[in-house]
Amino acid sequence: MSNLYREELLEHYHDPLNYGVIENAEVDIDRDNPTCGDTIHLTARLDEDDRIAEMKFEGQGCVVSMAAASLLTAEVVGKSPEEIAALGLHDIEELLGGMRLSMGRVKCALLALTALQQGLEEAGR
Amino acid sequence: MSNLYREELLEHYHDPLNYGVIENAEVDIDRDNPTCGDTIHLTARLDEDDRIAEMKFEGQGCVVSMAAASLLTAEVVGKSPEEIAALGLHDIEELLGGMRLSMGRVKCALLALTALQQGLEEAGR
Amino acid sequence: MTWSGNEVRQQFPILQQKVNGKRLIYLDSAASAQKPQVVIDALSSVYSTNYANIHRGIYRLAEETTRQYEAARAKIAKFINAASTDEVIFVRNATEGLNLVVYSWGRSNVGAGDRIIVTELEHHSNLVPWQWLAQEQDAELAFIPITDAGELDLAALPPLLADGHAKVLALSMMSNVLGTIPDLAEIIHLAHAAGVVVVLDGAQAVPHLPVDVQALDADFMAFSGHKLGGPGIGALWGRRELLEAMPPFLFGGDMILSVRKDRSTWSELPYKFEAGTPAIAEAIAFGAAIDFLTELGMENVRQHERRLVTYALAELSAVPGLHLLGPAPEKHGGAVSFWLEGIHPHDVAAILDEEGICVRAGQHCAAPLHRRFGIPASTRASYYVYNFNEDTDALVVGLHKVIKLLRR
Amino acid sequence: MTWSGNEVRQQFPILQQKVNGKRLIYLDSAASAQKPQVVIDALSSVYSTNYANIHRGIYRLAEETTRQYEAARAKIAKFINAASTDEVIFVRNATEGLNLVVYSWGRSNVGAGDRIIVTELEHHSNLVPWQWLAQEQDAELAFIPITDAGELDLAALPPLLADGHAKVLALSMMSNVLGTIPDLAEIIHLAHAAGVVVVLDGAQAVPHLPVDVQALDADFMAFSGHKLGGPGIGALWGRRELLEAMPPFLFGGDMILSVRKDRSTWSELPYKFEAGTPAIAEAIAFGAAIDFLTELGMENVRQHERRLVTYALAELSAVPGLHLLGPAPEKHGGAVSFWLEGIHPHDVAAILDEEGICVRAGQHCAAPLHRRFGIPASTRASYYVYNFNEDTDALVVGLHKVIKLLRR
Ligand SMILES: Cc1ncc(COP(=O)(O)O)c(C=O)c1O
Ligand SMILES: Cc1ncc(COP(=O)(O)O)c(C=O)c1O
Repeated sequence: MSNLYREELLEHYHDPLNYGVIENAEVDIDRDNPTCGDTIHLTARLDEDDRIAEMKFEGQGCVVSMAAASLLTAEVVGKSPEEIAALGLHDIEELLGGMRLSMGRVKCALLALTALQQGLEEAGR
Repeated sequence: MSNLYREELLEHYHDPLNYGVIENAEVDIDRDNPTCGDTIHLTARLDEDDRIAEMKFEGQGCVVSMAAASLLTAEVVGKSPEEIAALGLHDIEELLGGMRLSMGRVKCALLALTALQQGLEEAGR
Repeated sequence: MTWSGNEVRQQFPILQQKVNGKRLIYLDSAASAQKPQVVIDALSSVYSTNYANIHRGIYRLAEETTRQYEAARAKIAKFINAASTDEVIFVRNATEGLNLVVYSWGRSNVGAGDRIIVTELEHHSNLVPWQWLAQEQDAELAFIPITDAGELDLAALPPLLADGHAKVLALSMMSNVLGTIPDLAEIIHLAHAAGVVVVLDGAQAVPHLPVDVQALDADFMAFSGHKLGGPGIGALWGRRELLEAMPPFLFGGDMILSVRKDRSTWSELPYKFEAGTPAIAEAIAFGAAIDFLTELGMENVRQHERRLVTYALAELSAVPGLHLLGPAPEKHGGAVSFWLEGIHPHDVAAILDEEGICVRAGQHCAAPLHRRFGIPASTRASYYVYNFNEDTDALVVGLHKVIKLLRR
Repeated sequence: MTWSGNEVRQQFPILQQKVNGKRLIYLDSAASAQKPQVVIDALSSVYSTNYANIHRGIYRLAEETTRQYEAARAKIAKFINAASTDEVIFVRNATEGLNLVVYSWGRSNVGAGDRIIVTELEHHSNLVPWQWLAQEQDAELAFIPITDAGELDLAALPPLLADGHAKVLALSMMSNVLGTIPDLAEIIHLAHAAGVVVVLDGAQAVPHLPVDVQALDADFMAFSGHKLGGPGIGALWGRRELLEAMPPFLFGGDMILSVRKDRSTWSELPYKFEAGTPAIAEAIAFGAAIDFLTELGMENVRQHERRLVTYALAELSAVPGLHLLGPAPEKHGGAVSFWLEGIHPHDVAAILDEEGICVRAGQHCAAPLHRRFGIPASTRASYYVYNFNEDTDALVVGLHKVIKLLRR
């Protein structure tokens, strides 16, 4: 079994961190991955320096997209919009435990990150 | 050497039968084979029964198209428009000595016959 | 060749391989079929012994290649019972064939206010080109809905035909998701009675069913060679009168009769629609795939798959929380799609892959169909000549593993 | 691999055969090239060990096939020095690539009264699509004439650019009849200074010359895999900004991002232009052909052919009544065309065929060029990596036989 379905990631899938919605958050965005049917509703509060104070998500998706979103909610706290803009596939792969994702799963893995980056942009940060 | 370049056909090529133009002929048609550059100017006189009394041609082309035209001028004399409409590739192959022509040469072989058939049609026969 | 003792299966070299030490269980033939040895050999043989560009060539190598290329066209024409070999046009895939119809026939025959009819179960390749045409020509795009059982709701068709605005009906002969085989005879009868041209998407049907375009009384049919064991090529069939009246689609070498600086004239059929150097060896190998199927017999192929699908539907329905899509076996082609409660199809496919089982996960290029059933995606196991019930057994075992791992 | 001792030639299985007991002398590579063993092996290997439909697949077989398919794209991008892999689109052949530009870029960017510039030496594939566009959009089609020496008469270009009506200049990077290699740097500089988009027909150049689309500062370039030793496939390269601004051409699976019943959105580059299942194994084998050429080195290929053509032009000019077309060796690619006084090219080709020599006879899809030179057709001997001077020697002996038989 590839390490995608390790117990640790499955924990994040079954019982994700920060699942839910932050009301009146500065960042509030819906995104989907039309070809595989993944969806995410992502909200994030910023502190006075525009760094992420808290991020939550809701959505539907595969283990990769849900675990990546769950892990990301912890990872991004305290980061500036520039730092978040600089994150990429490699960082998500690290978060997921250092694996190399196949092309078919890249979009799943990036769903939450792309949503956050786009949400920050739309919020003018 | 395939029998395309037999002495007999080369004779028709170098010294075709009925090369020239019949003035004021009932059938008078120009036709070409654009992709290989063959051209023919074909004229034919009809008798009182609308049968071919005489056919002549002028033109440029390969051994196949020129020999076929030359042989045709002799073959068609006395034939009715219906008989000529019924002629096809097989008959030309017979005229050329019973060979099977390859696809690349079919259009050459049929140039004169098609011209005659079309010319008769245009002349309303 | 017989179906017993794995004789058919043994013709496919890729299926003799082990993946992670396990037998490769290929259940994704609706996406693309594996190739029998005769097709692989046809490619090598053309390139090693008899390859040249076709048509214009006067030398024997070119003449022999041309002969083989045209012989392949004739095999395909016979396979679908076209009235004439000239009605078969080589294209890259079913998608290009459908686009050819849309661009060439569609732009000249569908105008403002006209109606284009498709169905809710179409593959994107038989939907998006018509969306484009509708927008381009200011026409209307109407849908035949599907029932909960995954069949076309034919009660919706007569009203769409009644006002005389409908010009064309484009529909799949077999759904690549639901496996649905619509009642084409009735549909085509209704459409033709209303003067509507019928464009068939044969991408799934031609590999899996006996198809007779004359008996069907169809107008156009597009299909893909790669889905029936051939290489990356496809074909479009069309009725001669329609094809002859259509303007060319792609312009260039081989499709012209004469070219002057300011104008050109076109070749006769089928060359009018084959611009530039065709995929020559691919066409010949497409012919070899057709020979392979002809030898098996398409009625036998259908019966084999019906047995496989009957078994698969029964076995899968016993998997807890598994919901099957599509109709009963007698109206069901080789594609079997389902969803598992609470588990994303990507995870199903990824975990099955560990067991050497290849299935497809996603929307299978049919987003509106998935929206119709209110599911974001599905998992599809699709069967072909080389599958057997052991493949289904392995799939069921694999699905239990998926459930054990992911369901709480 | 070195050029000496026939090492290159030995990679081509078809050339090891005898025809009528004679060595096969293949001088028709401008129509299509023969395939090295590595290309034939690439096809067998994909189909025997690693074939599945690409992109959407979640299982390893599909992932590995996808990887190989995209690796082939990257090899091609590098081969022509594209700024990005995403700028390379797989098409069936150069002809389809040019039609894609005409339909997608052309219909949105060329309007009534605009001028389309082509040249008198174009292959029909880079002329007839532009004739269609001119007619469709009510635009003007203007020609850069050719000189008696077979070169472009560039004095004609500035006046065509001066009034600001010109929108696009489409020209061949190497004539498939005359062998002419135009001075692209100067032409593109002039065109761009006038804001004119440059579409290159690379069908002959890419197989035979080092090509760097960035150094050339080109906008589009279409070429064919089958002319450089690959299977029946081709590629279109375009500048990202242009490709991104263009509407899709063919519609269907894989080129969409989302599909609703009434509208769709498109994938990113290059997928936006690749509708339906692509020719997957063919793309991978195209990559193998590119590897083969890269290993030889395109500068070496050019030098090898220049030596062959220099020798051929000298030897052929000594044949009585033979008239060569096209420029001197340093501006002359691998195609050598000529006509023999009083003898039709069909007969030349047919009689040479008896000697095992394959040459092409006709207009080589360039009717206006032949009209320009006042000849109905010509004979063409075209050279590639596997030819050597002995091929020319055999050709000359064969031509003497032709003359003996047919000239009086
Ligand atoms: C200069 C030129 N352009 C375009 C083409 C068309 O190539 P294809 O037939 O592969 O589309 C050719 C090949 O014949 C050619 O020589
Ligand atoms: C029903 C249906 N139509 C059209 C297509 C498109 O076929 P291709 O990708 O070969 O063009 C497919 C294949 O996915 C299909 O299943």
